[in-house]
Amino acid sequence: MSEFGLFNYWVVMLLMMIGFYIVIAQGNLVKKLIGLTLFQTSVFIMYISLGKIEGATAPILIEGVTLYSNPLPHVLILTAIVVGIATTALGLALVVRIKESYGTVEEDEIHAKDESC
Amino acid sequence: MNMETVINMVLLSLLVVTAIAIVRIKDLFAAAMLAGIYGLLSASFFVMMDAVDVAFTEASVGAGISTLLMLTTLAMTGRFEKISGNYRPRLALVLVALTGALLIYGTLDMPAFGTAAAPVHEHVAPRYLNDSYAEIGIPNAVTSVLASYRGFDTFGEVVVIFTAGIGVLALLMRAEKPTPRTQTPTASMHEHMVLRIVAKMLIPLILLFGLYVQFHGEYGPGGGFQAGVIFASAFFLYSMLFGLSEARKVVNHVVVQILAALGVLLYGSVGIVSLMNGKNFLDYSALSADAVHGQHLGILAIELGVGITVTTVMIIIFFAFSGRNQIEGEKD
Amino acid sequence: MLANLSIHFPVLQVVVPLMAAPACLLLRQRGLAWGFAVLAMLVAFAISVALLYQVIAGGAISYALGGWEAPWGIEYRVDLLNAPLLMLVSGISAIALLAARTSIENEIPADRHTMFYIAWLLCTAGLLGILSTGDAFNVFVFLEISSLSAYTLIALGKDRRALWASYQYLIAGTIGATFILIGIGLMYVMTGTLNMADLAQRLPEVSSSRTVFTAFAFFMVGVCLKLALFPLHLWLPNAYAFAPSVVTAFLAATATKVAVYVLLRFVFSVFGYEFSFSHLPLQEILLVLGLLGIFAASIVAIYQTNLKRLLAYSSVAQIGYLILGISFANETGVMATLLHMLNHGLMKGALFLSLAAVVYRLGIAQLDQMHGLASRMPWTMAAFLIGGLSLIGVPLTVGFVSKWYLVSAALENGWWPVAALILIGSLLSVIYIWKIIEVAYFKPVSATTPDVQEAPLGLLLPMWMLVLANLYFGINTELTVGVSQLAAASLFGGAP
Amino acid sequence: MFTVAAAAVLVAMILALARAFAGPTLYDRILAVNVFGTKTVLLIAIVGFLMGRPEFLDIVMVYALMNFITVIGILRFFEYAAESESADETIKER
Amino acid sequence: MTILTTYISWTFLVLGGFLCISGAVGLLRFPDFFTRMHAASVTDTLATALIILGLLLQTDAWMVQVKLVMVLVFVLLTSPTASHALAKAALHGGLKPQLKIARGSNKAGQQSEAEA
Repeated sequence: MSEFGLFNYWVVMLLMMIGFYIVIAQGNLVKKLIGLTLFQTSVFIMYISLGKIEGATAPILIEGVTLYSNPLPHVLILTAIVVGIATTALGLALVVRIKESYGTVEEDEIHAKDESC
Repeated sequence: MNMETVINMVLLSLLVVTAIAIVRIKDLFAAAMLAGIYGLLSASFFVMMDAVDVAFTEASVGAGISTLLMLTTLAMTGRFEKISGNYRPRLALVLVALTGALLIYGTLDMPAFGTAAAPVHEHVAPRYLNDSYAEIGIPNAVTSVLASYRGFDTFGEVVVIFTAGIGVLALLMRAEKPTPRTQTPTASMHEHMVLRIVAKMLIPLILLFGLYVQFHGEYGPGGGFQAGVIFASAFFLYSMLFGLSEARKVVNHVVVQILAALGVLLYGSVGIVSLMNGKNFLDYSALSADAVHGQHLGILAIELGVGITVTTVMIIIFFAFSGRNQIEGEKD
Repeated sequence: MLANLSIHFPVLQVVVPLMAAPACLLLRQRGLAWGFAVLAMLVAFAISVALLYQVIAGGAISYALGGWEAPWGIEYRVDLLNAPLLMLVSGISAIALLAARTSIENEIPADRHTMFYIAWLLCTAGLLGILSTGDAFNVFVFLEISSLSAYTLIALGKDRRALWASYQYLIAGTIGATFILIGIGLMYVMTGTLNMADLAQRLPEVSSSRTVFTAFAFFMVGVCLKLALFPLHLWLPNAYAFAPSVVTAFLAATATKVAVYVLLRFVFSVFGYEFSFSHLPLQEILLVLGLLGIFAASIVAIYQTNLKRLLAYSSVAQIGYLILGISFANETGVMATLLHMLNHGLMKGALFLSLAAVVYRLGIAQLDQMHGLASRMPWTMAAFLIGGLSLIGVPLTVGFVSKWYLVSAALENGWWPVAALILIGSLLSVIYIWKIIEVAYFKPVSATTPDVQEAPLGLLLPMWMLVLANLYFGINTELTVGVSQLAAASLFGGAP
Repeated sequence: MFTVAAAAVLVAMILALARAFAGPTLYDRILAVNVFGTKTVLLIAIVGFLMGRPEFLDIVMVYALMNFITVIGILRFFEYAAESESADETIKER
Repeated sequence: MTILTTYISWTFLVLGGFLCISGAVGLLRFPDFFTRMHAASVTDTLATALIILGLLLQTDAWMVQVKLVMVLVFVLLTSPTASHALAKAALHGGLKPQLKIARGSNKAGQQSEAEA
């Protein structure tokens, strides 16, 4: 898999930046959160790519295999995924409440409503 | 070029295409679905990267739970994004380009992908692979590291999930309301007999599978978190097909909250027990005369704690969201 | 038994509030939950005091979680740098929690009180966890515990704008945390370890690589988002202004300080002075941003009429001072920063608690409703006055001590203009504090001032505890200055 | 032979994704998502054999399960949204 | 493993792969929703069954076989059910144009007309 070189990482960076772009450029609150999950998932992909060793197998030990991929990034990302879903859930709960009290989930409309009162 | 490389490249390209489609699409329902696909694709990529445990979790969380939550939210907030001209995507684009350029710059000194001699694989990781079987006695190195070597991170993870449950509850909780008797719980699923029958067959299967995942985590991919999500998904299915009030009858929300707290406390008390036995916090070898056996017991106990908390918190979150949804619906 | 337990203090410090949180959910009764939470926080505070004395007497304490030694397992490490902060966080949290019961009566619906206390405990535990851990990834996990609970606490504010503020904080905070995650990942790529002490040993070998530079950059931006350094501070004013008043007191006094601690820890202990200040123009960047922060935020603060918002901008300005101290890159500067972290915690705690009392009686802390308030609520406004004087830096208060060291650090570098700017910055704070004092003390009671009584004891007592601490540590500087000096020396003396 | 099957499944995934992007109706997208999910299930099963460690089929089960639940969820909440949106509209029209 | 089972398994795999592609082509090329649905769901179920049967013949480990059978049963249960539910929902949505879903199905109608 050495044909990949660093190219693999570059694609992952591109993914991260697409997610980041959605978060900062889009005005819809739900869309922002979708972007946030995209951003985070891409960071997870980066971590997991770091743990891969060419020709290795999953770090569940069996007889007759000596080369395993690095389990540590997997552990870190398991934790990070949980953190990610926790953030998403809380963010969406906030969006629901914002919709109920402002009547909209668009950033500029919320700003307009805040300024008017 | 072997097949694995081809699959990797295809998966990566599909990820990029999906991400771009999400940027462009204005239909938020579609965007949420594509985000689900994105989760599924990245999970497949994780399998290719040998991260089976992570793939397991990402598939259930990224493609399952978070998509469902987004859809529930969208059902309340509206399907379409407003198209407005007064955003400045150019500024954002510049910022993103700068960040991206810095990242690319940072990769230039990184060891090439897949190199076995990279520093990542050298210092800390070999011990986990070489000694974990002797020290902890289970074949899944990921579970060993997760539950024992870095068990405190996992404690933190359970607390994070618990925090999210508390947060969602604090935000979306309604005062006790009389359950509407007039509304038939099935109204929105339009009498899907087939679905309900199939679901009734599936739910026991799903629960059984959850149990298997819960207790098989030491030998294969799985563990408390994944099992918790699977358990919870059975309840999601039930509540989606038979109505929320029916599902609330099955799981009492007070009991669910108490269980969520007990899961965290179970994890913590394993740590306290090891303190009492004169070892450090979360040192499972204190749980039994035989150190490896103690590790085994400890991992079993904390995975159970994780499983209980995750199941219940997921149920709390999902029910809180759909509870809001139903009330919104009833207003009409 | 207690002697046995004392070796476990580093972890108990975090675990006590952490496990008290789910236990509160089991109690299901808000009064009980409050009592239990206060008890847990008092225990945590006692542990932190014991830890500080252990550290002063015996040097840094390392605690291997799960019994696995350092780079393989997670290490807790309490030393002179974080021990005083542990005391600050647990102390302020305990005191503010004492006030919380009365204060949230009018601000939060009763059925959410239990949730509020749980989130409070979780937030405290998260902050304490960030402080005590010696593992880079563990920082991220506990950062998220504290952040998620902080979003919840803020969103419980009465105004609907609290929801919007919380959402903005969530987005900014998560971007920050993700940047930190990227930074940690890149550090891990080059070293193969996550333990901070181990990182500190292994980073110099690869410090010239572009990856480590990028790791540093991402980590710094992430942390600066969390600590609301000037151009990245946009989430803070709204979050502080619309959160429940006690939450503002707690977060303003602790959360940003903890982020500054993470900055210090990584700049000095992990990456090392050599790397951070010799290879990179960090000194100039921090100096400029710090000064800009002080002036921009102070000037905005002068024009605010909502007092919580005013003090929130003042917090952004104070963060400028903290960053300024780091930018001097000398021992006195860092010491001034450490000292100011403690002192600013005390004064902002006192100020926001007195505002909590004002909000409790008036429903809102708006300047035009406070004409002659000092005659109606003399104790509250006296507390505010002392806190305000401390913020300005009047002698005999804690504010004076830290400003003094900050100015002398600037002079040590020979930076006369910077020292002058610090003094001018203090003048700006005189303006905005005076504006309030004038209204409350020297304006006659007008028709717009509601007819109110002094705040109840449940609020006055905690408030005055902090006010007295402001005065005590302003006069008896032995403990704070001594510890800060030692900690700063240890940061410059090499390995943590 | 696994290679051939894997390649075929990959092609099918690409085509399904194209339909998911193109729409035009939401039902088309849901259909595409469903097909895509099933194909992913197959891909992971084949990959397990391809990489010589077929014992990780538990993952495949989760994929299949989540795929089903997501589709049900989409249908369910789409109906909700449609109902409340149409209700909004009727209110406006009045 | 005997030669015969190997050949059978290969046949299954190749046939399954072919069905996958043909179904997906149908999904992409057919003019309207219901024909696409028909193409996709029929081949979907069959292709899955074939490929999993093909894999089943490739392994001797009973645990793997059990898991494959479980997956097969699960997919055979859920896939047609999901399709059924989808078709019903689409029909329901399309038949009641006063609902907002009608917007979507009108578009589909126009599209199919245009393509035809």
